[in-house]
Amino acid sequence: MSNKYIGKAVKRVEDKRFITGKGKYTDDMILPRQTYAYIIRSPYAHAQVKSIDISQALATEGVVAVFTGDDIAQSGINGVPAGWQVNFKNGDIMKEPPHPLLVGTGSTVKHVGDAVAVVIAESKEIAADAAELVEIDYEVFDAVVNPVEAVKEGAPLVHESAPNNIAFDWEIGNPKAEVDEAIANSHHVTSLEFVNQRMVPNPIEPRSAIGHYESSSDRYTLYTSTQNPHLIRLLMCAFVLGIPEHKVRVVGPDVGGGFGSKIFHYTEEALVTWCSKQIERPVKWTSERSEAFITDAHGRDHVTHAEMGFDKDGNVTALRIKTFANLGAYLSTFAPAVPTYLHGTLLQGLYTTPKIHLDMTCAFTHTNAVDAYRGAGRPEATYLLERLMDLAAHEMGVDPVELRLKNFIPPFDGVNQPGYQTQVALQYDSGNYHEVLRRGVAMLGYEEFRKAQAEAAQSNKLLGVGFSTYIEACGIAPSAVVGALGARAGLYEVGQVRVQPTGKVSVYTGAHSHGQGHETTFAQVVADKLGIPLEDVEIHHGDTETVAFGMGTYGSRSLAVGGSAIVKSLEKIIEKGAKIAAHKLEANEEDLTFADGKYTVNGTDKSVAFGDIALTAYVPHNYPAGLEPGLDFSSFYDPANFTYPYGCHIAVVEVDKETGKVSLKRFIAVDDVGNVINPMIVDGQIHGGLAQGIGQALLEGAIFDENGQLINGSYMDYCMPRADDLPMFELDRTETPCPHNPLGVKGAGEAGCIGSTPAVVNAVLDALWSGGFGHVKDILMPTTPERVWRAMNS
Amino acid sequence: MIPHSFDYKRASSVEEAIEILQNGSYAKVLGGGHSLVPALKLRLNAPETLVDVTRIESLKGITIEEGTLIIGAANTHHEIATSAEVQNSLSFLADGASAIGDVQVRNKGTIGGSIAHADPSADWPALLLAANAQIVIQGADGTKTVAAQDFFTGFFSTVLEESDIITQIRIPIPPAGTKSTYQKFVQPASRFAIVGCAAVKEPSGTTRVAFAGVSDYAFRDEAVESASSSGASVEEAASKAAEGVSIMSDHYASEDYRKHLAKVYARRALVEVS
Amino acid sequence: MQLTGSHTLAAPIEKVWQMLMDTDILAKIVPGVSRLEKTGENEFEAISEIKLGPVSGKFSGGLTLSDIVEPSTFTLNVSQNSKIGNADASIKINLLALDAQQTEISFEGEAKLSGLLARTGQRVLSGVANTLTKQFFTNFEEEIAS
Amino acid sequence: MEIKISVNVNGKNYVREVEPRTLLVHFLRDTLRLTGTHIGCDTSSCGACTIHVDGVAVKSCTMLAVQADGSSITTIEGLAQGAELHPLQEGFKECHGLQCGFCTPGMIMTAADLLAKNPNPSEAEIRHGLEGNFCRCTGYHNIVKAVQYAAEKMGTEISA
Repeated sequence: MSNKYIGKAVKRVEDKRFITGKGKYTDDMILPRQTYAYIIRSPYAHAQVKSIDISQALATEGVVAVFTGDDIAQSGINGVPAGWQVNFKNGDIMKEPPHPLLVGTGSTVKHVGDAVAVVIAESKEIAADAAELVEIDYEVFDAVVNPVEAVKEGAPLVHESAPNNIAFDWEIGNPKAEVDEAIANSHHVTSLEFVNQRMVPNPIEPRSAIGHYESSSDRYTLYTSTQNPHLIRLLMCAFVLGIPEHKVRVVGPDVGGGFGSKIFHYTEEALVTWCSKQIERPVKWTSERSEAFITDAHGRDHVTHAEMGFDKDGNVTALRIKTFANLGAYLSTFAPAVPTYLHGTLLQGLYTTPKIHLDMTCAFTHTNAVDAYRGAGRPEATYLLERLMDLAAHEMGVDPVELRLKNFIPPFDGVNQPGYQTQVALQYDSGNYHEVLRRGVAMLGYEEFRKAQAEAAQSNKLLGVGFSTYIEACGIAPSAVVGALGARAGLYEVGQVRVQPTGKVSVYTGAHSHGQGHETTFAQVVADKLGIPLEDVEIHHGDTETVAFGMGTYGSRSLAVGGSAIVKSLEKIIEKGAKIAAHKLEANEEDLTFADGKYTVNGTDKSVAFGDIALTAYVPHNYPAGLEPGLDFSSFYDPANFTYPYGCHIAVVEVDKETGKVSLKRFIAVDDVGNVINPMIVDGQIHGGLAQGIGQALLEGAIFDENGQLINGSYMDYCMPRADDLPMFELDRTETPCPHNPLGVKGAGEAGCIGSTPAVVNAVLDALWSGGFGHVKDILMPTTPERVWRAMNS
Repeated sequence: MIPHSFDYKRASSVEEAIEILQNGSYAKVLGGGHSLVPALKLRLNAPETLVDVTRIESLKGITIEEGTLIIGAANTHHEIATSAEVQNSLSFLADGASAIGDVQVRNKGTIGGSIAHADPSADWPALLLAANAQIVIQGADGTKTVAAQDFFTGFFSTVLEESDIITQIRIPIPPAGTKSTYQKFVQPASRFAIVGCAAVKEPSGTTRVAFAGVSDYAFRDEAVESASSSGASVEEAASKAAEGVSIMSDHYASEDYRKHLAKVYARRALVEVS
Repeated sequence: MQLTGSHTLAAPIEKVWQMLMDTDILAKIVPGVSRLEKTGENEFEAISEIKLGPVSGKFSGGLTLSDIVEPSTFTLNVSQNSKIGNADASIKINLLALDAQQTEISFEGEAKLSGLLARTGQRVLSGVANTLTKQFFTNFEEEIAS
Repeated sequence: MEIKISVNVNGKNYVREVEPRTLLVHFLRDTLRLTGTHIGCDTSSCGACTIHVDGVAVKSCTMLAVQADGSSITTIEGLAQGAELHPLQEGFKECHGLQCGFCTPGMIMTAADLLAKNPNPSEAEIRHGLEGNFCRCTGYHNIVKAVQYAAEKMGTEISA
C-alpha cells in the first residue's frame, strides 16, 4: 500500500476558517436570551468572608440574579475535586479539600482570585457596573506562598484539614539508604539547589464558558474552552453538580490554545451551568486577562536540592533529590500526578544511573492551583538532570557532550532488544540516544563554536552553548497502570469511523484539537488507510453529543492513543469490507488484498472499489448472508505502555557583560517523536514548545509577594517571548518507531518545551564560565538581565 | 475590560476643547488614547467626560519654520518616526519615536498625549528634554510656551492645568554637525524603557543628556552634560549618570541595577554622539 | 512596598508632634486624604482620593495611631479600600530634635497592596511611594510655614 | 447616553448608536457580530484585536467605537477579495503560520500593515514589525516564513 498522505506536509484543512476570521470560539457565541456573568473575586490571598451585601447590586436595573457561596452551599454542592489521588508514603489518604464554586460567608478565601459572588445581568456592562455595588467585608490573615515555607511549623494554614499544609508526600526509586551510600562513595558529587519557577500558561484565548439549561427537555449544554469535554462532563456531573450525564452535553468548540491549562475542570464551568438552571437562561462568563492570571492553573513551581554522584571515570553513580512542589490552594484535576508520576518517573533521563531516589513533598499555599503546563513534570525532571550534567562537566573539567555520551543508555529498538527498565518504574520503548546528540553537535559545528567562544571571551559579548537531552513519557497511558497510580479515570481513547453510503468518511475522536491540527493529521491516516482522497474524510471532535467518549488532548497523547483508536476502527472497517468484497467478487475473503482504495483478488485484476463496498453496506440488496448492514465502527484503544519521545536541544546565547542581557542566537533541536504523519505539523509543534521552554528560561515567571499577591499579573509585567526575542529554529529529527502502537508514533506536543529550558540556562552559564565567572553555579529562571548581571558581579 | 460610563465630546477646535474642559465635570483629554483607554478599561480611572482632540486640524502637521521643527500635538508616533522633516533635522527623534511601544501603538498614540501623561518610563519626555524642546500650551488664559525642562514636574506630573491643551512641540534645529542618539533598554513585556538615554552633542561641544525610565520623571542629567561639554572622557562623563536622583525599582530592575544601566547607557549614547 | 524616608523640618519637635496629633492638620499633610473623622481614641475614618497619571481612585477606610510615645514616636496604621484594590500600611514615625528649631522626621514601614493595584501597578509603585513621600514632606513644610 | 456613529466596515456602511464607553472591539464583535477580531488581554499588549482603521493597524481594544466615527475599517473578514485569499492568508496556510488560530487574525492584520509600509522586509524587520502581537503556539518561526511568502507573492504580483 502506498501512502499518499502519511509522512507528507499536507496543508491544514482547519486553517481556512481561522485565516478568514470564521473560527468559532466560545466567546464568539451569543445564545438567544443569553445573560452575562461577572464573578467577584477576593483581592486577598487568605481572608475570612465576614459578610456579603448584594442588595444594591440586585436592585440594579438589568441585573438578573446575584448568587453567593451560601446559595451554592444550600443546594448541597461541595466543590470541584481532584482527578487523581496520590497517597502519603505511609499510606495515609491524600488531603483533598474541595474547591468551592463560590466561597460563602464565614468561610475563608484561599488565594487572590478565589470567587465569592457572581452577578448575572442582561449585558456585560451592567454586570460589571453592578459587581462594584456588592459589598464584601473580609478579615485578612497572613498568607504563605512558598512550598518550603508552607510546610514549616507555624506557617499559616491553607486548609485546617491539611496539617503543615502537606497534601501528601511521596517517594520513588531505589531504597534511600542505597542511594545515600552510593552518593557517599562517589568520586565526585555535583550538588545544586534550584527553583523551577512558577509559569502562567497564558493561552491567548482567555477561558470562557456558557451554561445553557433548557427546562423543556431538562437538559444542559455547556460550551467551554476546554481540552477535554468528556472529562469535564464526567467530573461536573458525577462529582460536582450531581446531574445525570445523559442530561448534559459539553462542547469544546474552537479553543485558542491550552498548553495544559484548559485540561482541568474549573469551578466556573460548574458555576455557569448551575446558574443557568437557577435562572433558566444561558449564562456566559468570559475571563479577562487580569482575571486569567489569578484563576487559571499555573505550572511548575518546584524547589529542589539535587545531588548527582560520579565515579572517577565520569560514570553517574547515583542521583538523590529532595523537592518541594507547590500545588497552590486547591488540588486541580491533574495536580497530584504532575510532580509525582509525570516527574519522578522520568528521573532516569537518558542515563544508566544505577541508583535514584526522589523524596517529594507536595504543599498547599495561598496561590492559584498549580497543575500541568506543557510538559507537566517532565520538564522539571529534564531541567534537573541536564543542569546537573552541564554543571558536573564544568566542575570535573570534562566536555558536557562527552559526559552525556559516556552515560547514555545504549541503543535499543524495543523489538529485537527489549525495552529499557529504569530505576523509577518505567520501561522505555525504543531509542538511539547517541544519534540525536551526535547530529545536534554536528549541526552546531562544535569545534568552530568553541573557537568563536574563546575569542568572544575577550570582549563584552560572551558566547555560550548549552546542551540538553531529554526523554518524556507520553501518550498516557495504560488505564490499568494509571488506575493503580491513582487516576480516577481511564486513559484510553475512543475513535469512531463512520463510512457514509457514498464512501465519504466521518471520524469521531475523543481527542480534542486546540491548535494541534487533528483535522488534518487524523484525516491523513484515515485517507491513506482507506485509499480515499483526503477531502472525503472529516474529523469531528470536541462534542460529547457526537463523540462516544474521550479523554481529551494533553500529554502528547492524541495521535499515539486517539490515532490508534481510529486505526483499530479502520481495521474493523476493512475487515468487514472484505466480507462484502468477497461476496461481490465471488472470492474467498483470504484471497483478497485491500490496497489503494480497492479490494483485489490476489493474482487477478478483479477488484472492487471501497466506495462500492460502502454503498453495498448501506444498500444491502446483494449481501453476504448473516452480515449486518452498515459500515460504522467504534473502538476504545488502551495503550500497552507510554511512548517515549526523546531528543537533543542545543542553545547558543550571547551575554552582554555590561547589562547581563541574554540574546538567543541559535537554537538546534534534534527530536525523535517516532514515526511522523505530518512533518509540517510536527515541526510546528516543536517550534511552539521551544518558544515556551525558552520563555521559561529567559523571560517568564509568576512573582507572588509574601502576601500572596501576584505582582506581575498582566502582560505589562509578565514577559513572554515575542517575535523579536527568538531566532529561526534549526530542526532535524530521527525516526525510531514506537514498537507498541499501530502507527509507531510517540508524540510531539511537549517535546520542544521539555528539552529547551535547560539548554538555554546551560548556555547562559557556559557563557559566564567562558568569561571568567566560573564560580557561578546557578542563575534563577527567568535569567533576566539583572540576575545575570548580579551573578557576574557576585 | 468595561470602562465606567462617561460622556464623549469631540472638539473641532482647541477653544471648544478648552470650553468643555472648563465646564466643571471631571474631564480628561483624549488623544490617541493609548495611555488613557487601558486605564479606563481596568477601571483605574473614571472621568465623567472625555474630550477627543484628535480631529482638531490645527494640532496636526509637521513643519519647519525659521530653524524650528514644529510638531502638532496630535501627530502619532508613527507620523513623527516617518516624517522626512524630522528624519532630516533631528533623526534621533525619529529613532526614538520608532522605539515606542509597538507598531499599533505608534499608529495611534500621539506625542501630545504621551507628554501630557508624563509616564516616567515613556520615551518622549527624555527625547524632548535632550532636544531642548518648547511645549506650546493653550489654556483658558491664552497660550504659553514652556521649555521641556520646566514642563515635566514630577511623577506623571506636568505644568498642565486641567483645562490646558498641548498644541505644538517646537524644537530648535541644532547647528549642522550636531550628533544625536536615543539608546533604550527595553522592558520586554511592557516595551517601556527600563533606561532610555537621549543625547545630543553640538559641534561646540555642548551636550544634552536626558533619561527616561530611571527616576520618577524624565530628567536632564546635568552632571553628565557638564562633564561631557567640558571635555571629559566618555567613560568619566558616563560614570556621573543618575547620581543624586531618586531611582525607580520594580521586579524587573532594582534600584542599583537601574543605576548601573543608566551609566552603561549614558556611555553608549555618548559614544554615539562623540 | 517598603516606605522609608527622612526629612528635616524647620520647627521644634513639640510643634511637629502637635501637628501630627492634630487631625485637621494630619488630613492636610497626608497625601490624598480629603477627610479624616474621629471615630474613637486615636481612631479615624479616612476618605482619600489618589490621582496619579492615568490612575484616579477614591479610597475609604480607617486610620489609627498606636504605640504613641510623646513626642518621639508613633505608628500610623492606614487601611484604605477601593474598587481597584486595597492598601494597608503600617508606618513607624520617629521624631528627633536636631536643635531647638529643627526636627528630623523619619519613617519606616510597609504598604501592602491588593487587587488590581497590586497586579498591574508594579511598574510604577516605587514612583508612587517616592511621590507620596515627597508630597507628605512638602505639605508638612507648607503647613509649618502657614 | 448613546451616540450615533457611522462607520464603513469591510466595504459596508453601518450607522449605529453606541455608548461612549463601548470599545471598538466590542462594537465589532457584539454589535456587528464580526467575531474574527479577538480579545486576548486587557492591557493593549497582545495584538489579537488588531484591525485596520483608515488603512493602518490599530488595537481595537484600545479605541472607543465613537473614535472610529466616520472611519473606514478592515477586519480579518474583509481581507480576502471574494473567494481569493489575501497573500498573507495564503502564506499563513502554506507555511503553517498558525495553530490554534486565535492570534492569527490580529497577526495577519499587523503583517498587512507591515507589508504596506515595507514591501520587502528582512527577517529582523518582520520580527520587529510583529512586536505588538503575541503568538503562544508557533514560536513565530512559521509566522515569519508566512510573511516572507506573502511579501514575495505580492512583490511578484506587483512586478507582473
